[in-house]
Amino acid sequence: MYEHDVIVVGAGGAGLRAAIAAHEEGADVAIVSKLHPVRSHTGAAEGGINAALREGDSWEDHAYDTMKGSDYLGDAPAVETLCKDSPKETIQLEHWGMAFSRDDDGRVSQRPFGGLSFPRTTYAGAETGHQLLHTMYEQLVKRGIKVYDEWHVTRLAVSDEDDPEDRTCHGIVAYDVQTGKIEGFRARNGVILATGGLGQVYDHTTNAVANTGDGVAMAYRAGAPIEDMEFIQFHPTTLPSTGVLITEGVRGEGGILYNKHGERFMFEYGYANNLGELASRDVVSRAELTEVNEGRGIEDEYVHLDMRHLGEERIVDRLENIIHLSEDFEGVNPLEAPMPVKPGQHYAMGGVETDENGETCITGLYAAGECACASVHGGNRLGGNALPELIVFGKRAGHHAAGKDMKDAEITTGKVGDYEPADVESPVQLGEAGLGGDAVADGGATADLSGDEVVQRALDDERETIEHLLEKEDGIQHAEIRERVQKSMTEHVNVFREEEALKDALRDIREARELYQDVYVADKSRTFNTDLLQTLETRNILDIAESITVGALARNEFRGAHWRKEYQERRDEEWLKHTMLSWNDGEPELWYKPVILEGENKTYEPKIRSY
Amino acid sequence: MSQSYNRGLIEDFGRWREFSAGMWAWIFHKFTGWVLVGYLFTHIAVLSTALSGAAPYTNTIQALESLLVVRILEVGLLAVAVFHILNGLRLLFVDLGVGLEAQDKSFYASLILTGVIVVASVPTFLAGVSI
Amino acid sequence: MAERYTSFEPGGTRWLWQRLTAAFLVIVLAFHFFLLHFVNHADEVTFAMSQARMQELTYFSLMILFLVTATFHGVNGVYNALVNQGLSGSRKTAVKAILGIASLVLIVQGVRTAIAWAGGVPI
Amino acid sequence: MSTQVPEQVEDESSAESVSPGKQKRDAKKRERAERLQEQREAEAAEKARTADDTYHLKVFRYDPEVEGKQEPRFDDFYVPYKQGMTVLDALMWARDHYDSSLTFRHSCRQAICGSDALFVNGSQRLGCKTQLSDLSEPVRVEPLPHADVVKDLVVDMEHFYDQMEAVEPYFQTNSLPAEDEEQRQTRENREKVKMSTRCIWCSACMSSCNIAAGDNEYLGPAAINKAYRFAMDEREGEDMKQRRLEILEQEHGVWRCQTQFSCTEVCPKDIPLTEHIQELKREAIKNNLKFW
Ligand SMILES: Cc1cc2nc3c(=O)[nH]c(=O)nc-3n(C[C@H](O)[C@H](O)[C@H](O)COP(=O)(O)OP(=O)(O)OC[C@H]3O[C@@H](n4cnc5c(N)ncnc54)[C@H](O)[C@@H]3O)c2cc1C
Ligand code: HEM
Ligand code: SF4
Ligand code: F3S
Ligand code: FES
Repeated sequence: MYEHDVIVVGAGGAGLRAAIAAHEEGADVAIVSKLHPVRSHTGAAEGGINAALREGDSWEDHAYDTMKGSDYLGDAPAVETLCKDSPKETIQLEHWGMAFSRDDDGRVSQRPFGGLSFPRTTYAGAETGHQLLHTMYEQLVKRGIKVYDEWHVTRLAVSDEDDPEDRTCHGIVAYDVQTGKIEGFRARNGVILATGGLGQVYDHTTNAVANTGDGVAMAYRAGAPIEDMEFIQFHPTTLPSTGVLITEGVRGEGGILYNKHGERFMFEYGYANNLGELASRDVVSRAELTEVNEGRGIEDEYVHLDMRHLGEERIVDRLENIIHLSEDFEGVNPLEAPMPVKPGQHYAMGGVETDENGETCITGLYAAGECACASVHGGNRLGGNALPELIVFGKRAGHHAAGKDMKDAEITTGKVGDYEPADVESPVQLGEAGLGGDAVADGGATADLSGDEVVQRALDDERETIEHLLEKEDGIQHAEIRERVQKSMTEHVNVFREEEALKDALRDIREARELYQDVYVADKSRTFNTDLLQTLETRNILDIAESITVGALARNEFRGAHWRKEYQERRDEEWLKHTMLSWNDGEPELWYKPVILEGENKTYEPKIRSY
Repeated sequence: MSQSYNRGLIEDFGRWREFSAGMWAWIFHKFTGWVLVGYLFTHIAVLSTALSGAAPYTNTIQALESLLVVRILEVGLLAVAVFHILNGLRLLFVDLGVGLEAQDKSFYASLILTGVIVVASVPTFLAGVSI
Repeated sequence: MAERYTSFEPGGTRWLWQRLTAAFLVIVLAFHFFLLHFVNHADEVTFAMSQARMQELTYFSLMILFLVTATFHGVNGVYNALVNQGLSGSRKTAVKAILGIASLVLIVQGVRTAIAWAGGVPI
Repeated sequence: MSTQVPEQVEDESSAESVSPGKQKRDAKKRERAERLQEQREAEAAEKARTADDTYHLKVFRYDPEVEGKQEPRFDDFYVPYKQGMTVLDALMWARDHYDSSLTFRHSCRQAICGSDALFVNGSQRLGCKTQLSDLSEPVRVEPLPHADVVKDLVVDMEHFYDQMEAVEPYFQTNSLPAEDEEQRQTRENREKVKMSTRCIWCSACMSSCNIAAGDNEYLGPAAINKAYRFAMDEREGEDMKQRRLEILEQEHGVWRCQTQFSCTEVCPKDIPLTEHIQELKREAIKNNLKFW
């Protein structure tokens, strides 16, 4: 068993920042990550980091924009923390040498971004995430922080008191990818989850193959509630074969969307008579899908984004990287032909419920980054608000876990205060099929076990699960199950959501869960067994897919990225509340908690979201 | 750590088919360099027959120079030297950071130019040889 | 983390000399070739002709310098190539010594020949 | 399909000692699962056969633990082609439809994580950034040369990481402004280091360099480029540059580079590696000349 004060799971922007912060506080910290840190998906972020750095801008404005963008589902204390801390954290990155783009006077450059009232998106070319990730990894190397690289975390070691609020997280169990060794990691102070996105729930996503929502699923199964899972952001212009993102900049510069008949559908069919291609992400995504559904899509799958009329000179000058992206990943030269594009999953607003210090309701369990829901993004994330979330809340979680004295959080976690129990009308049984209680050790109180014993117990259980998977000689392979879920989610729980389709999705997920009972791993090798790891990930995908769908079915309104056919408007009287889901030993339980709109100095009154 | 498979030394030079211009240039430059040092030593050895007087020297030289093999070897030496010089110039420019984008073209140019110079010099080099 | 490399050994000096001698050699070698193969044809070379040239101080010193630079350039090149192929430790020291001696012998022999030609150092 | 090793026939699993009811249910479930699996493989084969265009891949296989794979071999996969398909897509398709034990690193699918540098038809490339249509068949896919193979296409990256981390790859400055104020940097200077900051640690360059292959201690183009990124950053200051040049000048540093250019040719991020190395050599010389 390995032992450290603080264990950070995941080495993307959030994980690295948390580790550095814990180290600053003098904790013995280690990172356990299934990918080498520089391989994390934070590297893919292009746009920038929102931070109110300049005269004429203020954190209050940033907070206002964020609240409005969230469609009033963000919690003000978290939003204000984000906006207040972001400038300092962004400058911190600069002091660590991050290669930001520069203005003539040598200051870091900022640019305008959708939904922002001030150009406050601080950027480094079209590779802000890459620069951020590498800069922070460099700081990690400088500090000599231990990284268990290519160790796949499979389970949290949490005690099993009845109420999640009474539980404590003592460590994790991880699988060494290179050697096939399964080991326990004891965390004396705390475990910080920073496992990133969950895009692999869909078959078409801008997320990496490693973004399988592991952290969210593990925390969920350990009893931590998950929040607002139905809010998934779809990006309207991604390349069909890979999901690679084509920046909004193309439309910003004047790129035009066409359907099969060469019609400029945004206008022709009245999706956005004023803004056309420049309407917000969700509007454009829905328009594209309507075209395809009504038979006007190309190859029944995508539409065309054409920028040839801008002229080669202008394209090369402003959008050069798009030429490479389209050629390398789609085989289409955008100077000669229109680019095929379609909507793709992009970001998960929901995640593990935390307060503004990154803590969950389970003592010693923290979450930060995309896997967490503090919540700053509410119903819809503004471009450029995820990266500051990583550095702001990553740092806070790191400090808190390392024992730094912090102000008590205003956001509550777990079922305390005025929560509202609820039910969802599911056509099938939800939750685990057969496997039974899992995150929490089976059959009996570990409540009076020592921390070491809890970890040992989780380790033994996990060894058994993995041995079982490897010993099994036949059955079904995970790829089949995963593909079914991904397809169903893309078909039924996409930008269009209607009751029957959502129920179909639940049925499909149930069926997949049952199939999963028979999953086996064909590759019996202990060395770099990606077959086994993906099989484990697929289980997380099942739990996450279900939580998204349950949330979507329950929330009968249109808010932020969540659109319901039956209720095409925001319904504030009923729905100014977060969708919460607790695992409850294999049986999902739905409940709600109110949104906090009262900020430090003012209350954010819901207004119509129009730009 | 788990076992791992080392593909061994074949890896190092067994992939010559896949070498790029720069690698060939490196190999040729090495080869020609070594030939030139080799020649330098032999050359001085031959020339030092002069230490034993004028006659032995003139005899040795003329005996050698009248042999066709020697003449052919000399043409070879010329080729080697010319390539080494041209590619050496290419390398000097590379070291100065000049024309890096055209490094492959300049290598091909060195090769071609070497060929041309050598062919053009053959008559001179073979002049007066007795077969 | 890997051990930090601390042994500070400026490999730059020899690198620089390799370039400088190369630049010098381009000129002298071209001259040498031209003179001995194109102006005077190889089969016409005689001791007397060489003697005549060698008695010129400029030519004599140029040839000595030529010899020294070529030797340095060639031998240093060989040494570098070997080191790049992973020569190290005591074998490296041995090779260094052998190459050093060989160069010395070469230069001494070359100078002796030149002096023999010129019939003494030309003044 | 000719994708599997012929001798890989699975044994029937022995019956377990569980209740007859469960056994029956299990058997049924298994049957269904098997049916699905077979169906899937048949469908895949059918797809490959009937597709207008299939690509033939020859993929290097090795696993130290699996009999039949201990001796490295090449497996053939036939993958139905779709417009825009990359080498990585083809590998994933082959893995998901023919042989789930086919192993390779990959994550972002957009040339930014640097996991999937492979040796494709004789040169180092990112699988995700290489269109099948640009390659001639059969497409030969091997793990990166000059590295130990862990399994199939996965190589041991430890040595590469060690080299990267040996050059003090972190910003060091002694003139930091106040906490809420950034350090200034000119546009020109940022432009100068820009390309060098693009490295994604894929190790393609290191794998392509003959010198690095011959000398294990050679820092290699990527690490030198990393050092360049800091040495040329004006925010770091003169004394730090001095220190960086000292690191680069050591025996296995910049002088090892023989300007073979293959690193520059294979770099998927188009970093002018040779140029950077050469510039550092000149900087080092200048630096030494000062003391004469
Ligand atoms: C194409 C794209 C462009 C974007 N552009 C922007 C932008 O311009 N501005 C902006 O603000 N945001 C942007 N975002 C969003 C933002 O980049 C992400 O939300 C953010 O990077 C997530 O960071 P993270 O640290 O939470 O997770 P990641 O960077 O995804 O890191 C997750 C880490 O967890 C590890 N991990 C996962 N599961 C396990 C496990 N089971 N065991 C061990 N380790 C595990 C992984 O190895 C990895 O190291 C973009 C996102 C995408 C996809
Ligand atoms: C006439 C002009 C010449 C030029 C421009 C020239 C140029 C160069 C250069 C630049 C190098 C360094 C290559 C490197 O380190 O990457 C080199 C190497 C070398 N040169 Fe020359 N050279 C010339 C003549 C000679 C002569 C006359 C000899 C023979 C004595 C010679 C023998 C060598 C050798 C042995 C090497 C080392 C090759 C290796 O790397 O293995 N060169 N030359
Ligand atoms: S320099 Fe280029 S080839 Fe080398 S590791 Fe970096 S990105 Fe890869
Ligand atoms: S391939 Fe190697 S020799 Fe130098 S130019 Fe690149 S490092
Ligand atoms: S998969 Fe990330 S670089 Fe290719």
